[in-house]
Amino acid sequence: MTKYIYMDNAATTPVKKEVFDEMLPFFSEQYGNPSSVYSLANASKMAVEKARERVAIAIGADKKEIFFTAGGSESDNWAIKGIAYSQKKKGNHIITTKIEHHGILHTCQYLEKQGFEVTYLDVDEDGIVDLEQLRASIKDTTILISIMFANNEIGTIQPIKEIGKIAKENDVLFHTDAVQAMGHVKIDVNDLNIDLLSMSAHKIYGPKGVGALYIRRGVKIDPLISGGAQERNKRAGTENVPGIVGLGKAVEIAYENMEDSNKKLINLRDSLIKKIEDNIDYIRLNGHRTERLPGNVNFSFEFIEGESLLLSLDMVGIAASSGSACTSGSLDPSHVLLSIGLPHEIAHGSLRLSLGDFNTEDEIDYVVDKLVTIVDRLRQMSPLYDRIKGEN
Amino acid sequence: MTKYIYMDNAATTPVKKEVFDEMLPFFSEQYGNPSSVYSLANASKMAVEKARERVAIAIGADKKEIFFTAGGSESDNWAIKGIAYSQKKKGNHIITTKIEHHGILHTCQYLEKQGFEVTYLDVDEDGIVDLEQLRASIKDTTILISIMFANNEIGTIQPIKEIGKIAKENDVLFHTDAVQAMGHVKIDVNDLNIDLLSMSAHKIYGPKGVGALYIRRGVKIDPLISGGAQERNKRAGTENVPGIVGLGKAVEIAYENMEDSNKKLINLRDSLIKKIEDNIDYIRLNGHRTERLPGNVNFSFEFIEGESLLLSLDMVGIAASSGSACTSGSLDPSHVLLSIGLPHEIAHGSLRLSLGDFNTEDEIDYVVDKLVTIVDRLRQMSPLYDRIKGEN
Amino acid sequence: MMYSDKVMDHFTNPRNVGEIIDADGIGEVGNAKCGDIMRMYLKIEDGIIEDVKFKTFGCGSAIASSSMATELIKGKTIDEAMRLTNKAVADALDGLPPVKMHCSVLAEQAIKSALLDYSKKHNIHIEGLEDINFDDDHHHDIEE
Ligand SMILES: Cc1ncc(COP(=O)(O)O)c(C=O)c1O
Ligand SMILES: Cc1ncc(COP(=O)(O)O)c(C=O)c1O
Ligand code: FES
Ligand code: FES
Repeated sequence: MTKYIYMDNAATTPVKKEVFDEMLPFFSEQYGNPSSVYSLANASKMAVEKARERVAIAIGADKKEIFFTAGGSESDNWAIKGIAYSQKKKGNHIITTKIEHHGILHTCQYLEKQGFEVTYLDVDEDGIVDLEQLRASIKDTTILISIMFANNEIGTIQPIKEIGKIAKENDVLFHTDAVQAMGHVKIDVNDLNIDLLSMSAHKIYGPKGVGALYIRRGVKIDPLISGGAQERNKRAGTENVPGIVGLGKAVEIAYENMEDSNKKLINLRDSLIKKIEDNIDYIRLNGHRTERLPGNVNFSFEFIEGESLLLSLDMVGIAASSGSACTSGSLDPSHVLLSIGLPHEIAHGSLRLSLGDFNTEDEIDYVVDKLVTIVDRLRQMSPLYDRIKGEN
Repeated sequence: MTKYIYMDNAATTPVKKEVFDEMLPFFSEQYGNPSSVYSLANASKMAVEKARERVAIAIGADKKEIFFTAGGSESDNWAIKGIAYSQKKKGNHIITTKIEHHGILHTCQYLEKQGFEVTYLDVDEDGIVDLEQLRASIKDTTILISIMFANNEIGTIQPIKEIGKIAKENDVLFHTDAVQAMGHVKIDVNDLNIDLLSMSAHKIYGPKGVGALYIRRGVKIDPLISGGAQERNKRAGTENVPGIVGLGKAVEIAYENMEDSNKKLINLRDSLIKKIEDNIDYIRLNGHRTERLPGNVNFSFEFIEGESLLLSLDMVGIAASSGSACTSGSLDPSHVLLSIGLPHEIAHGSLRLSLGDFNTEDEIDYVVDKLVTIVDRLRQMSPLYDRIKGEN
Repeated sequence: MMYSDKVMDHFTNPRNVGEIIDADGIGEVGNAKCGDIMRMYLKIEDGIIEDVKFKTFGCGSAIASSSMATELIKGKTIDEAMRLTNKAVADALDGLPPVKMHCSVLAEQAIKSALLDYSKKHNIHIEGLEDINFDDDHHHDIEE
């Protein structure tokens, strides 16, 4: 295999050199525990605070509202469980959507077993949440609305400003999982009325295993991880200093380069979409055509199954995904694709190509070329395709 | 300052070169998400499984019983809350000790607010838990015993085998926080009847922000972080691949070198203890004299206060600690020192010098030399010391 | 999910893909809703499986299992084909991941279903086919 084309940037990204360079000193030289009082610890302490500031600036928050975690899943769990347990005297009702990441969905399902009530909002065929249904779902016992900023599978971006407004009007806290949106969408937590926001470093060229939760000042939340006094007593554990430094730098780069990077990604994305649509039939673009993440392309190819598509692509040096990576061990079709109304058999044949800063137009052409051949080969093997051909 | 002497290895340690070298490729080259199906992900997947095996071997467990976390605090929280919530139909009583790390204590206190009942066992003046009290505390509703393997402040090692036996006889699950014991004590989870065990990489020359929880096969536990299917569906979140690789290597090195390293550390430790005792009066060695961690030295110096001692040491290039790093922001005297019976004023004047693989006998001499001068200087300033001298 | 080289070989170069126009028996199992359908065509002469072809909509291991299963029964007697177990298919592929074992079950069932069709069409009794229920909802075995 001469080259390897990585088009799974929504699953994870490589750590950028500039990011890694900033992390490097904190492994073996500046290894002081930020909570310690001696001078060796100063560098780590300052590095953590600098990262906090960088993250805060990117989303229009205050430094004191940023809390570092071990990633998007921890942030999601903390936001949902932390608010649920701390506000349970006020109410036990949570509103979310059917297309959330499992970090939210499984946490909500867990809370249902603990006596909480959860409303899972529908989305339309483009994956956009129904604002009327949201309004109608709010009741006296509603303590939290959690709606993702942008979907990891189909890339659809939600009308977050309207949702924030509805939450505020009804005096309900609003959490958004912005793991996929970070670095691609301008976010001002005040302008958007966001009370809690999850992010993860490894989706934006930072390291795996570190993320953050923005918690608006004054919001009462139980800790998920109790113990030492780190993170203003809200999240215990010796700080992952190199990781936090990496998150800070990755966020800074992402927001500095956002315009250029988005422009490039949107060009590539639309070119990839067009070329696939021009060359392959019996397909469907999943997600909203314009309200979508700059790097997200998601198609269903009828009559074929996603895993065989992925394996075939891998064999010609293309890394892609069907559904979300963390469930690719599972054989159920994506809950997101079912929620936008795809029948099971079509949901099974879906492919996500997620573009990143390192992809090129040449790669797009190579991928389309291979995809045409592979889809054709798999369809020739498919008993479902036969039938269609027979009918025509 | 010509040299810097680091004697706070119980707070954290630098990442060893061999450890870092194994981590390095997983930041920017082998960055595949282990859950993905394409070949780029194989290296990460295999690296995570190799680390799991290394950790399992070190404690006599099976690979499938090791679950990676973001550190000791997460492991502790998961063990306690996960067992509490999953077994709450069986009972609501938890037994722990007064000298646990805050990762355990604060979690237990949190659970008390949620309706659980917690017994905090006393320890004797050496910090050893009272086995009779343990036996007497077990009741029908007891679902978990959580007792730390070795204490982070005073270094005392508990009679874990006896505790495991008592837990087993009474059919109660047994968790141990082995964050400080790892790498210094031979651990066989089966021999010791341990059902859950917490560890953290950065205490044994691995990276910060990664740890593991051993969970005996068959033990039912709720997740702390729900979401994707990682870690056999028990702990969600994209795996911190470099961190996990670092933990695996650090554990392997620690257990391969344990005998040599312990021998060296015990020599240094006993030499440091002897030299301090020979040269400074009005002091007290905290913790058990022999049943103690190879690298732990903890003294109370009467008439002086810990922070001024630390600052003075820092000014001559010595990094040490009073109490545990993660609470050094707090001004309360250590709960551990109070539990072994120290009066408040003496608890305040305590110093932990924790030795590691990079310390030398020369450093010991330098530290004792400086310590004599500093303690003397601070005592000269102390109104309490005056009084004593007056009495003599 | 890591597949053996054998699985990858049969996935990439599946043997006996296609259809047999004048097949003596055709069997189809699986369910598109679940993401897998397997169809087998048999050409049988004097109790010997002279030719076999398949079409599969499914994952890599479903395609590899179909391919391997056709190889294992080609030229064999009906009895031998009846004795082919899913485990034999998986073993011949140097193993399948636990969550994918059911794909080999589909292969076994597709053959039996084609043999059933043959036995009905040709009014031939085949020992062991009476009590097979192809509607078995073949669960994905979740690894524990
Ligand atoms: C005994 C003990 N338990 C738990 C922890 C917490 O580990 P971490 O800082 O990795 O969360 C520590 C150290 O901080 C410790 O010494
Ligand atoms: C939308 C969304 N939320 C949460 C997560 C979880 O983040 P992490 O893997 O860092 O825990 C992901 C990615 O895996 C995601 O795409
Ligand atoms: S699975 Fe394909 S299983 Fe029913
Ligand atoms: S055919 Fe259902 S997973 Fe292989």
